[in-house]
Amino acid sequence: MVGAFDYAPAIVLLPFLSFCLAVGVALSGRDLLPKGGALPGIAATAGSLLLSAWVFLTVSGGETYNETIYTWAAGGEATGSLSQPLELTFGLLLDPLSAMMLLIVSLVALLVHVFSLGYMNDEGETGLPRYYAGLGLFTASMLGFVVADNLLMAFMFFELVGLCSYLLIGFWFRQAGPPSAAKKAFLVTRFGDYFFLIGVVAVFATFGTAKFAGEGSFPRLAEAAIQGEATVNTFLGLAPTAWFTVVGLLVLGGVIGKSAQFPLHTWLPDAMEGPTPVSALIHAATMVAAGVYLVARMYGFYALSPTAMAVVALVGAFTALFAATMGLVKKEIKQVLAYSTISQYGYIMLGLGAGGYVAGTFHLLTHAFFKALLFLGAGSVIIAMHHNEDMWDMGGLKDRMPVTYYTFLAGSLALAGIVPFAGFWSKDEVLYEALVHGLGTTSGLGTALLVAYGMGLIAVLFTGFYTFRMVMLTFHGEPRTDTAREATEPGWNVKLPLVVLGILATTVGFVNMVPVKDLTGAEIDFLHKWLYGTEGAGWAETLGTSGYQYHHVLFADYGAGMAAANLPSYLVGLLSLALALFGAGSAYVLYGGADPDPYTDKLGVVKDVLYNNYYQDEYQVWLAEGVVLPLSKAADVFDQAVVDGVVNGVSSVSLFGGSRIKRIQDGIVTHYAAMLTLGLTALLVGFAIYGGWF
Amino acid sequence: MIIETLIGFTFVAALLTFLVPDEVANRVGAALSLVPLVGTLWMWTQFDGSGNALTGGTLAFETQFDLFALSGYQVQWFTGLDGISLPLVVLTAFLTTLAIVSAWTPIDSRQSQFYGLMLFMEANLLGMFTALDFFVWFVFWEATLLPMYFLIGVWGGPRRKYAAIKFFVYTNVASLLMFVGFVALTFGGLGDSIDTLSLPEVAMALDAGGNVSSFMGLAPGTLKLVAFLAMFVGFAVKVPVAPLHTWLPDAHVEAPTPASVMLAGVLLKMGTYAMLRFNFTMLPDVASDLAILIAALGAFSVIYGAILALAQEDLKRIVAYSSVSSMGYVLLGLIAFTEFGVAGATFQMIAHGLISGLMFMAVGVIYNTTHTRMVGDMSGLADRMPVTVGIFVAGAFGYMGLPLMAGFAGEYFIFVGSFHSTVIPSAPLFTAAAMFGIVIVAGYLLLAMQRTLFGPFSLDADYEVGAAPFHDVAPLAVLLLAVIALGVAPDLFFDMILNAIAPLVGGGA
Amino acid sequence: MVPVEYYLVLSAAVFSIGLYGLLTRENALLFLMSVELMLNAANINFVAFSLQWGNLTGQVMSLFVMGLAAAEVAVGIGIILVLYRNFKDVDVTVPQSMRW
Amino acid sequence: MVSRPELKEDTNYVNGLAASVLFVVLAAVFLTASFGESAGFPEDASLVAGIGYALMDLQSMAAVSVEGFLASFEIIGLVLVVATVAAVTLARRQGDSAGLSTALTDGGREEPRSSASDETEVEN
Repeated sequence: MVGAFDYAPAIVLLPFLSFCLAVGVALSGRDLLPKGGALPGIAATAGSLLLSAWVFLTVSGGETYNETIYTWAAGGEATGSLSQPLELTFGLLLDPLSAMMLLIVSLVALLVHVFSLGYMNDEGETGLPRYYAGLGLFTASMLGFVVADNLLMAFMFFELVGLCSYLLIGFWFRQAGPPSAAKKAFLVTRFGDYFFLIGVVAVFATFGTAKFAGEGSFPRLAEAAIQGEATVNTFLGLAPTAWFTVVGLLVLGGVIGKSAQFPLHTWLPDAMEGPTPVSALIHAATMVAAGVYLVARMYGFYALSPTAMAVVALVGAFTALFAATMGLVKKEIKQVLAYSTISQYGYIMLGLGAGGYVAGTFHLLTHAFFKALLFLGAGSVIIAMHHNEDMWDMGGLKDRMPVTYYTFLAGSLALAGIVPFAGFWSKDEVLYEALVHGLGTTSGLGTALLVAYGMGLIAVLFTGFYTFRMVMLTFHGEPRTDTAREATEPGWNVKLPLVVLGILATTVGFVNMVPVKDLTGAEIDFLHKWLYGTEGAGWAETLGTSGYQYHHVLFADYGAGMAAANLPSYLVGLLSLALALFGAGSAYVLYGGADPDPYTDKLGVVKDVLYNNYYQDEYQVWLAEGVVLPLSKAADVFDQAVVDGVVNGVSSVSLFGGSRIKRIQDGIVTHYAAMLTLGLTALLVGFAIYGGWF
Repeated sequence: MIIETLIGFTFVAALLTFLVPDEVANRVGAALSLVPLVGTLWMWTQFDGSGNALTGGTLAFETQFDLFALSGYQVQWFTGLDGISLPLVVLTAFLTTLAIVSAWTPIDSRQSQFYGLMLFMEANLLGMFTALDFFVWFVFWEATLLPMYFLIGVWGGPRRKYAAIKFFVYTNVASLLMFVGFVALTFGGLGDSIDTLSLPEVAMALDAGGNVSSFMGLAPGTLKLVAFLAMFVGFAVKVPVAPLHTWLPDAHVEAPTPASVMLAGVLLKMGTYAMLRFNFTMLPDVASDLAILIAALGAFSVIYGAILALAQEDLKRIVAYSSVSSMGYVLLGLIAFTEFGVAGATFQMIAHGLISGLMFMAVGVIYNTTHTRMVGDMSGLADRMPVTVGIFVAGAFGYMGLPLMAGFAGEYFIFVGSFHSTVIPSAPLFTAAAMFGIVIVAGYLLLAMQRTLFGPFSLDADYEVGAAPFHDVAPLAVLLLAVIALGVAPDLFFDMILNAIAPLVGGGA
Repeated sequence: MVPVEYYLVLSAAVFSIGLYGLLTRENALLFLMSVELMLNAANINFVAFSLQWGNLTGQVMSLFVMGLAAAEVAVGIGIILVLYRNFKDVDVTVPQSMRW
Repeated sequence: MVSRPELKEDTNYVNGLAASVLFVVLAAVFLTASFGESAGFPEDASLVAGIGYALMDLQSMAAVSVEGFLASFEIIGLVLVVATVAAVTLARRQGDSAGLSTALTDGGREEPRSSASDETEVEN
């Protein structure tokens, strides 16, 4: 029987096909396709969405898929203490997590393609085939990353999405800013990927396989190895647990780079130089999610190491707080959104690090929708404002563009975490998991989680504030410029994605209302059940990627060694809701007037520090331009002067020596004869001594 | 006899091209170079060898007959292909044809001599990669220098004489050192236990062990060490391994584009190929004794070359230094003595040959149009020559090791191989250090691209900049496709390479 | 019988005298004379060893050396004439154009 | 102005030292070597006849052992002829069609037409 899984490769291949088409059109240099290649892209992503939905339904039926479909390269002999030769393969892993992610990615991709009709085509941009080629390749790579069944394949597509990000950020290459931002984005994430690549190599060297799921997958091997039931290679004289922690942290390097976590977050705000739909698709909903998705994908591996979990949670929580503070003072709407994206991915990391596999995944899901919504809404505003992004030039857009306003408001409520919008449920669960596990766990991990919880909680306050500061400045009050006064709402191709995402941002949180479940006892935690499966049966058993498995490892002695305190989730939820409301309310009070003042200026030095992003960019630029470049110039001087100097010196010495020695040949016969005589004499003496004639 | 036919044909083709008038030489050269290309591709499809040529594997297209005796040693014409040499032979023929086509625009004087020399070089390279007798091999090895010397010295840039002489003298002195090392090892050390100079016989005699005698007061162990070092240094100049690399940037900067393509694409591989054949196959025990040094040299080359590339302002110099960096990976892979390490290194030779050829050609196309290669002299070229720039960007990402392109495959294999090497002490640390090259390479290529290709268009020269002609872009596109094909399906070559290196790995452990 | 060493020392002496002349004089004609001395030193050796080994070959050789000496003188005188014609002198240190 | 080449007396004794040194070394070598008793020739053998036979490759008729030198003999004859011709050729003034009589017989006298000979050279 031909099922959804047989068509699953087409999910990836369809957008790739649209990429090829668009490249062909771009090469031909003629306007062969209507809408500059948008239609094939829309068709392809729609096809992917349909197939993803089919896969999703099939997975709901309890079927999963975990097969290798192409062997990229295979070795011939086993290495070290392993029994199998290395095999580098491509394959599909379709389980609930990837099925969910497929839906998110293909849906957002489709909506962004549609939105691009309004944002790019209607604005008369040139180079559209290139744009749609980039989108197509990105969608294909991202979907390929999602369905990857092993770490190497994941890494490959991880890099490819980085390439697409580079190409799309630098779309307006004729200006000075975008190419620079694109370079920075690629370079900073490449720095993280460096560690990721070491991690991938280390995983292969350690386990001989990088499969995520199923029998003989590396998380399972790692679990068995710690319990002494399997042998793996470890390096540098480390015990398995320590070595796995090292490997996990190495892979985490890639996650930190891609998901814009501290200290590699600096590229994301700059990446806003790209077209806004690209920001929505790549730098909010999907590519940035690739990092945290990877953590969720190999959660069974991270769950083995309390240190790695603590690092994940702390990095996440710190980033959440850190980015939120910077979002407080930004002037440009996309900048606020960029920092909120960083902050929200911090929450997801916190959730995952705190042992909340479902919570982190849940926030990933809701965030993808409401952040895509916010970016697209911002895009709509930017169209109306003729590409002026300064919020202080806006104001009063509420009446001019109602669809944008209401959808944007829905997204903002979700972002701020106001009940009953999507973000409330997921953020609340993240914080809840951090708190109960922090209280329950006795080891250092517990303390770390409590600290992380504290930071996450404070960030809730800031999130509410900056979100509503943004809403107020943009949509409320009086218009502060002529452009804002004359703003008109763009066409259907902008509104349709907004509406779809607006509905989702409002409702998607209902799939996992844990506090309500705790209050009422109704079994409505659908996402939880979806990701957990049936314990000890079906895919949960064969793949080993279910919540049950992770829970088991997290709470095991050989794993992270967590324990949960007993706390009702609604109480914790109430606390964070109160903080969010307080933040949002103060923003409303401060900026709600007709002509709000720039209150944040009163923060003085603090505002400068925040506005300049804690001088993070400065120090990274200084590292690049103040350390590396001079170092390379010095190395160049050294190379030219010393290394090449020696080479040229040898040549000069030879030339000089030759020019001197040749003067022996002075043309006077007598001298030649004298030299012959002396030579003969010397030779004779030499032979005499050597041969013992005397 | 197919190999001999091809080599012979190419020599004749070189002569013919030399004699035709300048006006038609470009087309004649390209057409004639198709024959060895088709021939090698045919050999690829018909390849039936297995095992390593030097350890008694089955050779494909083998020919062997005696030529003459040299003081008791029989010199033979002995050619054949195994999984290591076949990819390099295909690479040679492939790149030569493309380089000849890429020469159509920039070479505007003495065309018949230029294309004749290119074909002459191809013939020698084919001979060098197929010969399995030391004497014949060495003749081809040395003879490749000659056409390159003239290509740089006649058609080169302003400092061509300096560059050509530096190239020739440096690499020739290195060859001398290598020659002395090999001769000391075989004539002095092996003495009567061999009666030909065929490389398999030498390798197997050495492998049998215990029959190296002392020579000139050097104990067998010391003799092997000295011979290893002499050969290693000799080949390291060719590779080039930092700090023996300084001839390379000068040669590349002065050489005309097609010569750069051949120099980076094929001639550098002679060094690592010979290292693999001589040092690592014949004297693996010495190699593993020196593993820490060689691995450190490899990692040093990677980082040092990359850092130097960061400081350059000349596009060709950037690519030249990045070649030093990329070839450092090969060295690291070879010394790993693991399956993926050695095979990956061999694969990386092919990958780097294609990608660096692509980059040099792309720089050449830009130079043809703008008449400058200095990064600061131009910006925003993407506006005027979109297709060329597109391919340049793709090639640059290939150089950075973008997955599904050949460079990533080679580098990844090497990393996996060297990470779990038991020969290199603390192998993971060395590997991680070398891997940092992938960050720096991204740094300098992205920086150069940002400054030259993007931003508002400007050019510090009075030239009309338009799209490049088709015959300039076509070789680029073909190379890019080849790079992607190898990246998606490395097994096109990787299988046969694995098969050929299998007898070597673990040899040092 | 006279030991062969004495002949050798004699020949060495004659040779060295010829060489001495060659090295100290600058006149080309004296050069020729000196060379003649050196050749005859060789002849002494030939004859001495002919006696030493009881073989006539050495003596035949000395005949040939004389013949060659004649040829050498013929050519040498010719060269000296050319030298004189070009430099108005027979001083061998004067022509110095064939240097580095 | 003398009419014949004068023998220069600007002797370079420093160079001569080299010859003296060589003599000392040679003498030292020879005197420390030992060759044993010399074989000598038979009392009644005719050495001159033996040489003659050797030159004609009739060594079997010689009383003392010797090798054949006919080829060398002929070659040396040829060399002498060549040397004579070479000497004459060298001695001829370039461009002097009058032959070699003057060159061989004027005793190295100053050539009055030396400057003119350059012109003849150009004319030819």
